[in-house]
Order: sequence, then structure tokens, then C-alpha cells
Amino acid sequence: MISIEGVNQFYGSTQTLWDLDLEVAEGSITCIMGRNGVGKTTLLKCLMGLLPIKSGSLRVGDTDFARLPAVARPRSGVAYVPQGRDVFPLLTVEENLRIGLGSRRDKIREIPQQVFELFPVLNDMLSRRGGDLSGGQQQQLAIGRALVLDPQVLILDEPNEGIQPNIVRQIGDVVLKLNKEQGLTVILVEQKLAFARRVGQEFRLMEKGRVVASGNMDLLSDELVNRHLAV
Amino acid sequence: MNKLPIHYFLSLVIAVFGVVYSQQSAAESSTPNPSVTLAELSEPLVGANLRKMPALVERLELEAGTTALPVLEALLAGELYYQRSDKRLVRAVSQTEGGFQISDVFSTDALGSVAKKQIRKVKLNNALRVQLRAAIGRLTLLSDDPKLRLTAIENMLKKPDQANLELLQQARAQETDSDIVDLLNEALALNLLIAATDRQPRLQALRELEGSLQPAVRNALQALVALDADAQPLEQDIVVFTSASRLLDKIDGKLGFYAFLETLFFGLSLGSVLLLIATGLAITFGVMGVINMAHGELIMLGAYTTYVVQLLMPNHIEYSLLVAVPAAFLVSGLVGILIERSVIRFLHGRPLETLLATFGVSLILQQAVRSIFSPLNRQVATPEWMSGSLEINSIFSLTYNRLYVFLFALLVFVLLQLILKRTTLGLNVRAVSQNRSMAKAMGVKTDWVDAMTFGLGSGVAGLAGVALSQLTNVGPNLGQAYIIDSFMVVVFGGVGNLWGTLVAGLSLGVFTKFLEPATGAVMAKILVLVFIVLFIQKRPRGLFPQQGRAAE
Amino acid sequence: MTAVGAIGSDYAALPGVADRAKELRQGARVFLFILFAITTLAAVGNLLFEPDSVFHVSTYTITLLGKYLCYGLLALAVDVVWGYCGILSLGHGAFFALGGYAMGMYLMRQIGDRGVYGNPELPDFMVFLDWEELPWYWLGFDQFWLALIMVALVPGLLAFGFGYLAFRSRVVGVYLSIMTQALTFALMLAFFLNELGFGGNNGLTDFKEILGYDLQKDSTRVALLMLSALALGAGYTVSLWIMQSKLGRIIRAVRDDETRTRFIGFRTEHYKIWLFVYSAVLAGIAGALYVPQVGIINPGEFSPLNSIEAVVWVAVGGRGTLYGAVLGAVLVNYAKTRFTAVWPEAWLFALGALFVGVTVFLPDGIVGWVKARWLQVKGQAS
Amino acid sequence: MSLSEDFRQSMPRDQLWPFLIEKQPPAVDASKNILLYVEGLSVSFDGFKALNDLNLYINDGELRCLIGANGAGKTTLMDVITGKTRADSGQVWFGQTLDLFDRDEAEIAALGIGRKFQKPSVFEAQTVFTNLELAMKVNKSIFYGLLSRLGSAELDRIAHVLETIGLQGQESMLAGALSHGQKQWLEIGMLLIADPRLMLVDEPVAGMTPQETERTAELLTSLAGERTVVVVEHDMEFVRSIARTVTVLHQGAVLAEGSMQEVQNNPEVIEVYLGEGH
Amino acid sequence: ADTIKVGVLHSLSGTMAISETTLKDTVLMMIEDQNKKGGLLGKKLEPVVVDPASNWPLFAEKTRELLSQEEVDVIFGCWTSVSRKSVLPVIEELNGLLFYPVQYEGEESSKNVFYTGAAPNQQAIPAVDYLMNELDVKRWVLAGTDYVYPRTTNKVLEAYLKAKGVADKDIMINYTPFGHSDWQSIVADVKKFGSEGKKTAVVSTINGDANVPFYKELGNQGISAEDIPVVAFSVGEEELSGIDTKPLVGHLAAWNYFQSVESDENDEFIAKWKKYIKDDKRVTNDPMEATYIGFNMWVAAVEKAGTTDVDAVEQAMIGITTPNLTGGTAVMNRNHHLSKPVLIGEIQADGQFEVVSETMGVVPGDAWSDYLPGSKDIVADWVTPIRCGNFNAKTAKCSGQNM
Ligand SMILES: Nc1ncnc2c1ncn2[C@@H]1O[C@H](COP(=O)(O)OP(=O)(O)OP(=O)(O)O)[C@@H](O)[C@H]1O
Ligand SMILES: Nc1ncnc2c1ncn2[C@@H]1O[C@H](COP(=O)(O)OP(=O)(O)OP(=O)(O)O)[C@@H](O)[C@H]1O
Ligand SMILES: NC(N)=O
Ligand SMILES: [Mg+2]
Ligand SMILES: [Mg+2]
Repeated sequence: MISIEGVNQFYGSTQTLWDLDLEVAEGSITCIMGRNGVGKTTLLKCLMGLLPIKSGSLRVGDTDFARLPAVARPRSGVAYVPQGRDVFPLLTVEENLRIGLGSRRDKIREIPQQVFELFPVLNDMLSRRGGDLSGGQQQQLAIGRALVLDPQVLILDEPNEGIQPNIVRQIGDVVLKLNKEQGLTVILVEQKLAFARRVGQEFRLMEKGRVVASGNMDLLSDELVNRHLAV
Repeated sequence: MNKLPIHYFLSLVIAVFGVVYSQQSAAESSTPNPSVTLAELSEPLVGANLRKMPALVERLELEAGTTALPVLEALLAGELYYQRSDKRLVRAVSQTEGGFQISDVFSTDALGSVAKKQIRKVKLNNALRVQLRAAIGRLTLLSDDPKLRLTAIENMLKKPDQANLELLQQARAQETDSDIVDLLNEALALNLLIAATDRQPRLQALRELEGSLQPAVRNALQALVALDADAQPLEQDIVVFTSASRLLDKIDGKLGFYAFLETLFFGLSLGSVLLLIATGLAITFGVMGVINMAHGELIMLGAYTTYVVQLLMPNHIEYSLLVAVPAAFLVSGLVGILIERSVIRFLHGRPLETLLATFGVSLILQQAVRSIFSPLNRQVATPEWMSGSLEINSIFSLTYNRLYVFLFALLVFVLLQLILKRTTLGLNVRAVSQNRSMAKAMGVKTDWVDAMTFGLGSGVAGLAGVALSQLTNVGPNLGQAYIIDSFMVVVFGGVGNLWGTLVAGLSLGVFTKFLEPATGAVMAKILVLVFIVLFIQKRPRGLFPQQGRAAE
Repeated sequence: MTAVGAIGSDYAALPGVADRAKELRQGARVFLFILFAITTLAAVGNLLFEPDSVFHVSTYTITLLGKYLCYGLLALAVDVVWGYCGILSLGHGAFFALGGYAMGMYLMRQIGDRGVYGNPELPDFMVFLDWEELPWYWLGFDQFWLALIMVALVPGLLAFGFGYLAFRSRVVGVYLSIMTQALTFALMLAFFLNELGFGGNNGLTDFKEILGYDLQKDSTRVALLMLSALALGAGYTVSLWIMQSKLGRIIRAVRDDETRTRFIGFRTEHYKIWLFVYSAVLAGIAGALYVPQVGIINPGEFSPLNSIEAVVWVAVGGRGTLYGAVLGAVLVNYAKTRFTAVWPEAWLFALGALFVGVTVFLPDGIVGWVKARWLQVKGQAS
Repeated sequence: MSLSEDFRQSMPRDQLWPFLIEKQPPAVDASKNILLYVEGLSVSFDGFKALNDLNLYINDGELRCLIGANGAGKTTLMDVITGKTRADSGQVWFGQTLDLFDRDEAEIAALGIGRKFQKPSVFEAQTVFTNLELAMKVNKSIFYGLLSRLGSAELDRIAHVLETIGLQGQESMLAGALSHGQKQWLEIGMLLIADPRLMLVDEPVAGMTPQETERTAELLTSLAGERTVVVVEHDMEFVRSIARTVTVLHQGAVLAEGSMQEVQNNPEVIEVYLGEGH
Repeated sequence: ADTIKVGVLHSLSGTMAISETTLKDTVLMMIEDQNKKGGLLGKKLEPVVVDPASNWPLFAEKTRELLSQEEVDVIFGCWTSVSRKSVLPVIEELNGLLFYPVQYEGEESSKNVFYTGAAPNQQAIPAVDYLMNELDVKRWVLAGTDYVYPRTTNKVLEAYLKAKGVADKDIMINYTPFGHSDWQSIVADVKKFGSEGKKTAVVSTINGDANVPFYKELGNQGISAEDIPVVAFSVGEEELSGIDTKPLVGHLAAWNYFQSVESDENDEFIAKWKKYIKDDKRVTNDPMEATYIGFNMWVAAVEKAGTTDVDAVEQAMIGITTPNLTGGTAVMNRNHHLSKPVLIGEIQADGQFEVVSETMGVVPGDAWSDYLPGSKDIVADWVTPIRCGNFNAKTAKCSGQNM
């Protein structure tokens, strides 16, 4: 479903992604892992068009993402939950959720009830400004906001950062459920092994801007973890 | 109220006094002298020098009576000319395409058009106009047209003159229209008050003048209560003196009240101008965060659009503003979009630099206007319905242009609120300004939103320009004159809050106008600025601040 | 201009700290060398060479240069607060003008009885408007030392008062900018008032001499130019020293995240007030040097547009680089001088386009662009 | 007395003029072994009670973990302690004698209360080195800033901290160019170098790899004793590895307090926070 | 040099461009005309135009540039007094020659400047006389923009009115800032002041852009010229071309020239102007006439002196006469000011003025007002033996000259 080939990316004159290749199968949950600063976030931003790439190809389904302007990418069914949440601080929770409505392909202009079922706290705080929420609440809002887009592909960058344990579980359940019931393809950047193992089906290990190991989650051995994730 | 008996009594008293005081005027009363024709009477007007004119006009009034009206009116209107060739008096009206349309003054027969060289104007000046208006007033006091009568009486009321007394009485006897009767009574009572020496009639007159706000009445009363050098009343009759001063107090109380209303209106109207010029900026600067130094020039473009619209429809000035409003919105809006697409969009994330670039843009726009329209101010006509004022009473009136601008400002504000609240544009633009890349990642067409929003803000600036064209100069400096004020209003109200802009604009206007009488215009402005600076210390984010964790 | 000591905000990795300090020192030397080389050459050219010599530098050029250097110092003052501390002052012209007025008052008093009404006490405009005696705030301005103190004290005090109120109340960002604008606007209106005793719209003019030296003599002009260069050089050196010290890093920290700075224990408002006052004093000195060279000070100098222009010079030159600010001031004003003579009818197009062009195409100003080019060339060379 | 005598007296060689003597922050009195008192603290935003009559006591030298649901008020509590947010009622004392409500952020920081923010906040436009230099515990007056040069002891300390946070070799990088996790480390480094008496650490291991988490745990444990540390975390494994006393906040008030064991088995805590399976 | 350079120092941008651009065009037209006639002393005239951009220090800089870089032989320029004040030291230092074409407050006479606009005694006093005698005005509002010209004029007028027995309470003085645009309160005050029974008039020294909103407000608040006439000293045809004048008919202005004056010179001038500027609607105004007179006088003086040398031309200027545009003759007096007729005109619906009063003969411009205590003893006389712009007749001393 998603195929990334030979991507090179630079911040100014420093190269962050080096000839990076990555495949994600349709309907899978793929977990991208790697130490701090190896370029996970950078990769996702390139995929979303928030960073320009120097060369390489990005394909999602039949669409050539490298050619598609960033604003059109959500429209083709890719939703993104950024690291650090990036909620709109001065918009209310409701407004934060409504932002994505314009990009829904089914033209429904209502916030789906599902979001509130998953994160009831959002319903309680509809008229509070996004920036006023606690860190964890913001994270929930960011995920909810992505779900409003009714995506086929969901990209999550460390979605559990700062989330209370029972909700972490719940997020895991949600991801699994969406994947199972709606065939949602999920790309998940995650540092916490336990969560990655529970939710992920595939893993990709990154180092210095390249994918250095990949496979089914069962194959993620302690040896691999030690080699690529330990400091 | 026992007004009716008083009326009767008054008429009686006036009748008695009238006889005495109107003797000499009765002698020269306007019975036209049929032996001399109007044409003959008018003939000396040709080529007369200004010093001779008053006597000529007086003769016309006295000897030709109402038949002289066409001549007098033409003269008053500045349309009385004579042909150089045959010294014939004509009425000449200038034509838009040059030259004059002439007609016979007496018969009103059209005589075709002539060049300016062929005719010469009958001299006229201010003093003569005053005389003419009074004369026409006297001649039309008994006219069939109630409007004319009303104007005539109002005129006489402004300048009480014993010579008019008999005329007024005569009119009073014939008058049926109750409004005019009231006014006539007022005029008669005033004359009586000034003329009479006995206590009773004077008290009656005072009673009759109760509630009158005519400046002439107040002046008469003030004369009555004047004190001499030893602070003793000049007026001998102490009863008259006290009731006059009581009445004066009452009138002054009312005057004070109306003065307050008037100041309030002035303040709101200044405030609405501030609101209008700031509303557009509240969007481009307040919401988008562009420090738009070219805002003033976008206002200016709106004003020039009004000018061009009037050039294009010279015969429909009355409707020109209705066309100018959408046109100015479009012109300024499109220029705004152009600015956004060509300059601002390269400056995302560098809000301070927008100041520099838009400053450059403002210089370019100013010079462009100077090159295209010349550096001179352009003349924008005021439609009839925007001129003059709505008279609430004889001392309180609201000027139409200000009134309409006030309403217009509110209308624009409300429409804008609707657009921002009811369409997704309002939501999207806030999202974009808070986190551009995340908005993109949510599929918001940031480019489009930027262009539309900037266009909207600029378009509203254009609307302000239309309004300003009715209040002030339309010239290349127009924008400069308003840019500082508009920033001040937006910031005072709280950046990003449209309601704040509304409250800030109106309250600063009112505040200024209440200060002005005490301090003078300059000091008021300085004080307002100092006030804003101090106020911001108390509320560092304006009247209506953005609150919450993220705003810090 | 090969100095590359800019403290830019680009995220590219920078060479080591020690290297940077050395580079900065080198940059400073280059800047000071160029500054003094130009002024000395101009001075020599003006005083020692006859008008028909090719080496002659006209008095016109001398006064122009002097004026540019004063603007340069003003730009430096703006850059100190804006480029390094993020305080965008749209009212620095006020400090400049106040310094100018203080000097102007001294110069006015020097006229003595050579004014048109020959009044030894009162300046002409006061005689003319029936002032009976000198208002108290004019007293002592016949003393040069007092005027000098006032040149620094008045802008400094105003900056302190304003800063004390604003920074303690945590007025920041555009609110602060617009308040500085309100400040200078209010002062402009006030100085326009004839009742205030500063000459109203006409301001102070018709100066004759300074410290006994005839203001119209070439030697006096050259001396003023040299003084301006000295002041600019000193202002530059001191500012550079500040910005290189830890204080400078704290100031930049305040610019980048004031709240965070507070949480590591800095009273940020003290730093801001201090820097604001320092900058205002620089601006005041610039104004004081400006007035005897241009021969007039009037309320127009308080005009908010003047202050905005000063900010524009800094941006054109390169914000956050001291010499960039100076360069910007000189270049823009030189452009103005040339344009107003060459295309009197259309020069605003050129100036406007310059501003737009620089912002859009040279985000870090001329200096930033030159620096990037230089790095590129160096990169290719190595 | 002669003028010169006066002069000499006003120019003593052996002491500084009073205004040159730096005001030392008042000493903390923790003689009752309690470093921080939080009593009856309430904070509300537009009617919403973020903290509700909260009482909390932190012992001197303790390492305390603070957990609680998202929105329970943990960050708000830190905001109040550090002077960022004003409380509606209640009091916060630092030791026996210092009322924190009288002081602003900078004063509180100078008293020795350091903080790491939930969202990493470092000076992005400055180098890693400068970030540490700025945070270093030194005189924070203007003239000191103007005149001070880094001594070798200070350079050593910076080098030491750089090593601790694993950013050696990257000291001249701009902090803005660091990755998320690296910024977390840098902020911890800034906290270390400030050498505070009380450290408030808000979610230090968010975005860290398991190994880094472990290292952070070690670091924090080693700090306790000499310093007092309050840690907020949602990573239970991490909390378990460092915790001695755990306080659970819920809806702005303390729900439970005790050892990790006790808290973990508290049904209410399980219900509102942990969920099944912990 | 093979040409004679003429500097043109008028703002083409900034706030004053509105007024000054016209004068630049006028000078250029005059130069073109003169060149068609064969130039001057056998040489062509070459204009050097610069833009001092309404910025007073820039005026000084540009003057220096014109004199020392371009080496012009004469400068036509300035509008505001402050610009002239700024230029003055430079002109005197470099011994240049400036023709200043705008009505101003007086109290100045420089060897290097010729003042071809009106002094206060050539505008204000005759206007007030007219109001007093012809319109029987008893109460006076002196309204002006707050700068030196209105301040002086009003001071002169106040002294004059009081000398004529007008009481303090019958004089209202009001100052507003440049570009003042909200006149509601002030006009309302004037209206009240005027409704107290005595004939009232406004003497307006309101400058430039502030006039349009002022007159609009007058019209809208229903104050007609018959109620309270306004006589203005800074409102000419050009200012009126930006206003809808129908509600203003009858208000007055005092100048030394109106476009509507009928004379052959004027007809020719107007025709030439319209042709030059390629706009049939463009108007002429008083400062243009002052420029015209100044230019012609300079040409005559250069011819008389046979050189463009400033000292020679300066002396030659004194006593030069040229026809003015109103059918009379302008004379340059020893104080560097002109003798001019004073005309009072009423605004017409077409934006022109109709002359309603005219002084008998010409009035010589007074550099130092007789109505101000500080200056009544001072005279300007640039003929030997005095040769001084501010000679105190009492102390027989000459003060304040930059030379
Ligand atoms: N804006 C930027 N400018 C320059 N360099 C950057 C920028 N953002 C990130 N980098 C660098 O790019 C590298 C990859 O960063 P990225 O944020 O993609 O890492 P990551 O794998 O997501 O790390 P983490 O797990 O900490 O989130 C890092 O070394 C970082 O220093
Ligand atoms: N300025 C504010 N305006 C409105 N509500 C606020 C504001 N600040 C905090 N809140 C609310 O107060 C509550 C407590 O927030 P706080 O950030 O202290 O939670 P927390 O315990 O730190 O949560 P997390 O673990 O998710 O970081 C939240 O519900 C939040 O929405
Ligand atoms: N001289 C003038 N009108 O300023
Ligand atoms: Mg990341
Ligand atoms: Mg928190």
C-alpha cells in the first residue's frame, strides 16, 4: 500500500534521511522504531508533505505522493497525529475537531460520534481551548482530530507520550479495532516495546536515516532491540 | 395645559402692540407699484457694482413685490446673468459639457445655450445673499407652499426684527397649519418680549416661549438677565427678571442635555470611523498576524474607487455609492490578494518581516496613485441623501454622512462576524495562523485560505475608503493619516478579537470627543494615547485578551 | 565586507564556540577599520585638498556621511533591542529626537543675541510668541555639559519609565510595538504644540556654533563627522562586547523564550529594561550628533513613520548583526539620497521595491545573503 | 572631620558598597524535614477546578512520584509552585519560612526550585552549550552577566553534564535542531546544571527509548537524597523502578498516597488511572 | 557652463506633494517657455529637479546638493515655513538664491531669499477689514492649524481686532493639528459661538488636507456662508478642486491672485498651463502666480545684471518690476518682498472664486509685522547702507544674519 523508495532529505545542508526504503502493506499495523534522532519524525513529515524531499518516491496506494501537494494528501485518506500533538491552541476542542471535516471524502460535515466514544473527555471539554487541555488530553484530541478525517491510513508519531496507562491501553485497542474492523492501515512510531509488541504486526528499525531491519513483530528479538535501540 | 387661552391673549396683546410698532413698516408695505414694470426695475442690475446692489434689491422687493421673486431667486442662486451683447437679463445654468443654458428671467422661456464669454454675471456677495434671503422670506411668508412659509418663518426667527412684526401677525391670522402656527407664535412672542415694556405682556411672552430651544430666544433671555458692572440686574422689573432667569436656567438645562447627546453622537461617529478603518486590519493583522503597513493604502484605494465610479457615472451621483461599495471591496480585495500572493506568502513564520515588506508595498501604492491620479486631492461628490443633517430640534441635529457612516460601520462589522463565524473560512484562517503545517496536514488549503482572508481584510479596508471619501480628502496621503489609528484600535481591543475592535473603536471615539471640549483637539489626542499606553500596562493584551495557557 | 560574525537564527550547525568568538572579533576589526578608514579619508580629502583636486571630498559628502553615521547609530540601537532581544520598538525615533532636542536646545542658547530679535535670553520663536522668560526646563542648556547629560538622560529616563511599566507588566510582542508607536506619536503631537516651548512645527533651527566653533566651517563639520564615527565605533564595540558576553546570551534567551528564561532564575524584565535604556541612550546620542550636522530638529523626527523606517534599515541590512544594521542604514539612506535626485518623480517605486525585494529574497538581509554566498564560496573552495 | 576622612570612609577597601553586594537568596529552612508544603490549594479556570483543596507535603531529600489521570492537575500544581499560575486559595511554602506566593518565577527559581517542562522547552536558537551555560547556577544579575567569563570549573561542569545527557560532541549544535528525545535530555541537563534544591520533573521519559528510560531512572534515583525530586510520569514501569512514595492525584486532589505496591492495588486508582493489567 | 541651471526644490512625495508638485510643474513650464524664447544670456536653462520628500532635514541636504554638487544658479522651492527655515542656513552659507512662492508668516528677510508670496499684511488684514466693513462682523473665530504661520497671523489679527475695539469674549481662537479630520466638535462650537446674536465670521488659517473635512462638516452642520462666513488664507483653487463646492458658495478667501481674474496675462498663463499639463480641468492658483512673478523677475534681474552671480542678481532684483497676472505690476521691494494687490474672493459653485473686493492699488509686503511688539521696530532693507534683513531702527543694530 505504501511504498517509499530512495528518499533523501536534508535540513539545510545536513542530510537526515539517506536513500531510505520502506514498504507498508495494506491493512497492516507497522511499527517504526529507532533511537532518538534517527529520523522517524522526519520520515513521517516527508510522507505528509510537511518537509520537502530531495529525491526518492513516495507512493500511497496508486497515488504519487511526492507530486501531491501537502493539502491534498489528507484528502486521499491519510491522517497524521504528529509528535508533540500540535493541537491548535486557541481553537476550542470542537473547532479542532471540525478542521478536518472539509477533507472528508464522504462529504459528511459532522464530527463522527465514534471520536467521542473513544475519548469521552473530549466531549466534556468541547468548548475549552485546545491549548488549555492537559498534555494527555491534547494527545487524545490529536488522535481524535485525525480520526475525523475518516482515514484509510493512520500515521501516529509516538501517540502514547504523556498518556495515562489505561488510556494507552485504550488507544491500543482503538488502533487494533480500527485496523480489524475498517481495515485501517497504521504506521506507528513507538519507543515503548510493550506497546509496540502488543499493537504492531510489522516492525521497521531505523538507524541514521535508514531502515536497517524489518520484519514481522514476532521476529523483533532482544538482540535486535539491543543493537538498534539501546544507547 | 392652558395653552389655548394664552394664545388668544397673546394675539390680542400683539395686535395692540403691533399697531404701534408697525407703523413705519406699514407705510412702506409691499403694495406693488404697477406703474413701473418689473423689467424696468430690474434693468439697473445689469452691470451694477456691488455697492449699489442692496438698494436695487430693496427697490425690487418693495416695488415689484412677489412678482420680483423669479429675479431675486435667480440672483440668490447665482444664476442671474446678462448677455454682453444686448444687456438682456437671463437666467443661466452651467452645463456639464461646458457653456451655459440660458432662459429669460421673466418669462422663463429657454433661450438656448451660450459660451461663458457671451454672458456676464450679476454681481453678488454674501451680504447681498443675506438681504435676498430675508426679502424672499418676507415675500413668501404668505405663499401657498407651506414649506416656503416654514423656511421664511424660521429665517425670521433667527433674526428677530421689529420690521417683520406686522407681516408675522398677518401670517398668524391666515395660518392654518398647526406646526407653522406654533412657530409663528414663537416668533411673535419673541418679538413681543423684545419690544414690550410692560410686565404683563412680557410675562406672557415668557410663558409662551417656555420650551423653545431657538438660539434667538436664548439670546433675548440672556439680554434680559444681563448684569451691570456692579453685578446688579440691568432689568428693572424684578418679576420679569426672575422668570426670565428661571426660563433661561430651564433652557440651559436642556441645552446641557442636548450638548451631552451631541458629544455622544460625535464620539460614536468618530468611533465608527475608527471601527471601520480598524476592522479590515483586525483580520489581516489580528487574525492572520500580518503587520500590514499597507492597510492605509488599501483604504485609500477604496476611496479612489469611489472617485472613479463617480467619474464613470457622472449623472447618477445619487447611486454612485451603492456601486462604489462593492466595487471598492473588489478592487481593494483583489489588490490585497495580489499582495498576499506576490509578497506575504513568502513570509510565513516571519511575521515581523511582513512589516518591512508591506511598508514597501505601501510606498509603491502611494506613488502609483500619485502617478495615475496626480498628487492632488480628487473630488468625490456627496450624494444629496448624505448631505445635511437630520434635525431633531433647533439645536440638536445629526449629520447624515456621519449617521450613515455609523450604520455602515456596524453593518460591515456584523457581516464580517457572520462570514467568520458561519463559514469555514473563519475557522480555517485561525487554524492556519496558529499552526500552518498542521493545518496543511489536516487538509486545509492554506494558500487559498491565506489569499481569501487577506483579500477579505483588504476588501473591508476598501469599504472604509468609501466611507472616508465622504468625510475627508481623497488623496495619496489618505492611508498614512489612518494607519497609526487603526493599529492602535486593534491592539487596544485585543489582537485577534473582533469584538474587541468594536468596543475599542467606539469607546476611543467617545472618550476623545468627551475630552476634546476641555482640552482641545491635540491634547485630547495626546491624552488618549497616554491612556492607551497606561491601560495596556493593566491589561497587557488589550480589552479582550486571548486567554489560556497557549496565549502566554 | 567579509566579516561573517552573524548570529543568525538558521539551524545549520555552526563552527565551534571558540572559532565563532574569533570570527566575531575579526568581523569587528574589519568593521571598525572600514568605518575609520572611510571617515579619515573623507576628512583628509575635505580639509587638505583643494576643491579642484581629484582627492577633494566635498562638504556635501561630509555632511551626508555624518548624517548616515548618525542613522547608523540609531539603527544599531534598534538592532540591539530588536535583533537581540526581540523587542520590536516602533518608537525609537522618539529617543533619537529627544537626544536631538537636547542638543538643539544647547545650540539654540548658543545663538545668544545673534537671533533675529537680538534677545540674548530667549530663542527667536519665544520672543515671537510673547514668552516672557525662559521656561524652567530650558535653564542650564547654555552649558554644554548639561546638554550632554540631558542627551543621554532624557531618552534614558523615558526609556526607563516606559520600560519599567511595560516590561514589568509583561507587555510583549505587537502590544509593546504599538505602545512604543503610541509613545512617539504622542510626543510628536506634544512637540507640535507651540505652548510646549520647543518651537512647535518649526522646531529648533538657525544654529550658529557649537562650543564656539562655527557650525558652517568645514573643519567643524569634519570634526562632527569624526565624532559621529567615534560614537558609532564605540557604540558598536560596546554593543558587540555586550552581545558576546554571557549577558548577550541571556538577552537572546529572553528573545527566544522569555518565560523559560524566567524559570531558570533570570529577572527578564530587568534585563529588558536595562537593554532598552541602553539602546535609548545610543539613539539619543545619535540624535544629538545628527542635529548640528543637519541643522534642524523638529517634531517630524518623532513621526512614527521615521521609527518604522529605522526598523526597515535594520531589516534590510540584517537583523541581529550589529554591522548589518549600520550597513542597512547607510545603504537605504544612500539609496534615498540618490533616488530622490535621479528619479525624483518615481523614486518611491524603487525604494518600495527594494524593501519588498530584500524581505522576500534576502530573508536575513543583505548581510545574511552575503554571508551565505561567502559560505558557499568557501565551501566550494575547500 | 575632614572631607578626605569622609571620603575614605565612604570608600572602604575591605568591603563592598552595600549595593554591590549581591542579594543572596534567603536560605531554605527544612529543619522539620519537610521541604515543600502545599495546603488547601485550589485553582480554577473559567469555573473549572483544576486543583481542588489539594494538600501535599514533600520531605527533604525525597524522590516522590506524582501520577494521576490526564488532566488531574499535576502540571497545574507545578505551575503554581513555580509561580507561573496564581492560585485562588491555599498556600505553598518552601521550607518553614518561604512563602512562594509572594514571589515571581525568577525569585522562586533563585530559591532553588528547578523545573523540567512537560513539553520540552529549550532555547532553540542557541547552542546546546549555551543552553547549559544559561541554566548554570550562578549569580543572575545583569552586571555579572556582562563581566563573567566561564572558569575552568564551570567548563568542567558543563562537560560533565554533557556526558551525563549524552550530548557530548553536539554542544555547538543549535538546540532547535535536536530531535525530540534529545531535547528532553538537554532539558534534564539544564535542570542538573542549575543544581536546585527541589526538582520538579514533568514527564521526563516521554519519547525516550527503553534504555534511555532506564538511564533516566538511574539518574533521578542518584540525585535524590542530596536533592528533592518530584517526578510526574505516566510510564508505570519507570515509576515502579524509581518510586518510593507515590502520590495519586485525581480531579485536583490527592486520591491516594503510599508505596507503589499500595497504590497499584488501590481499586480506585486502578479504576481511574491504571486500568486492568498493571 | 553652457547652460544655466535652475534648481527645483519642491516635495514630490510625502504630505506636501499635494501642493508642491504643481509648483514644480510651473517652474518647468516657465523654463521651457524661456528656452523657447532663446534662453537667458544666450544660454539654455536647465532644470535640476530633486525630491525633498516633505522631510525637512532632507530639504537642507538637497539644497546643499543643488548648490554644491549641481552648482545651480538659482533655486525655486519650498512651501512650508519649516522647510524654508531648514534650507535657510545652507542657502546663506553657500550664498545661493532661493525664490519662495508661498504666503507665510513674515518675520524674516534673508539676503539670499526672495519672498514672492504674501506677508500677513498682504492677506489677513485686508480680509478682516472686508469682513468688518462689508459684512458687519462682530465676533471672530480664528481657527488654524497649530504652526507658525497661523499662530503669527492670528497674533497679528488679535492685536488688530482689539485695536478696533473687539472684546476678548468676541474672539475665539482654536488650533488643530496638521491633517485634522474630525471637525464635528469644533464646528459645533463655532456654530454655538455664532448663534449668540452677533454676526460671526471664521478666519481660517487651516492648512492643507484639514480643509476638506472642515468644509464638509460646515456644510453638513448647516452653516452657510450667510450665517457664518469663513475667510481662508490657505484655500485656493487647487484645494477647492478636491472639494464639492456647492455647499460652500459664498465662503471667502483672500489672495493676491485668483484664476478667475480677467486679464490678458492671466488668460495667456492659464492657456499655457493647461496646454503644458495636458489637462483642461487643471486650475491655477496664487503660489503659481508667485512662482511666475519670481521666475520672471529673476530672468529680468539676470538680464539686467548680465550674469547669474548671486550677489549681482540680488542687487539687480531690488526694484525690478514685472507684470503680475491680475493686470497690475509686481515690484520687488528692498526687503525682498513684493508689492501685491489683495483680492477677496467668494467661492463659486464651479470651484472658482469671484472677486468681491480688491485693495486700491498694491500693498507692499511687510517682512516684520507692525502689530507684533517684538518686531515693529525691525525693518529689512537690502540696499546700502543698511543691507540687513532685520535692522533694528531703534538700536540701529543688525542682528541674526548668517554671514
Ligand atoms: N528542524 C530541524 N532542523 C535541523 N535538523 C533537524 C530538524 N529537526 C530534526 N533535525 C535533526 O534531524 C534528525 C532526525 O530528527 P527526527 O525528529 O526525525 O528524529 P526522531 O527519530 O523522530 O527522534 P525522536 O525519537 O527523538 O523523536 C535529528 O538528528 C535532528 O537533530
Ligand atoms: N488555562 C487553562 N484554562 C482552562 N483549563 C485549564 C487551563 N490550564 C489547565 N486547565 C485544565 O486543568 C486540568 C489540569 O491540567 P494539567 O495540565 O494540570 O493536567 P495534568 O495532570 O498535568 O495532565 P497530563 O498528565 O495530561 O499532563 C485539565 O483538565 C486542563 O484542561
Ligand atoms: N508658509 C506656510 N504657509 O507655511
Ligand atoms: Mg520523533
Ligand atoms: Mg501535565
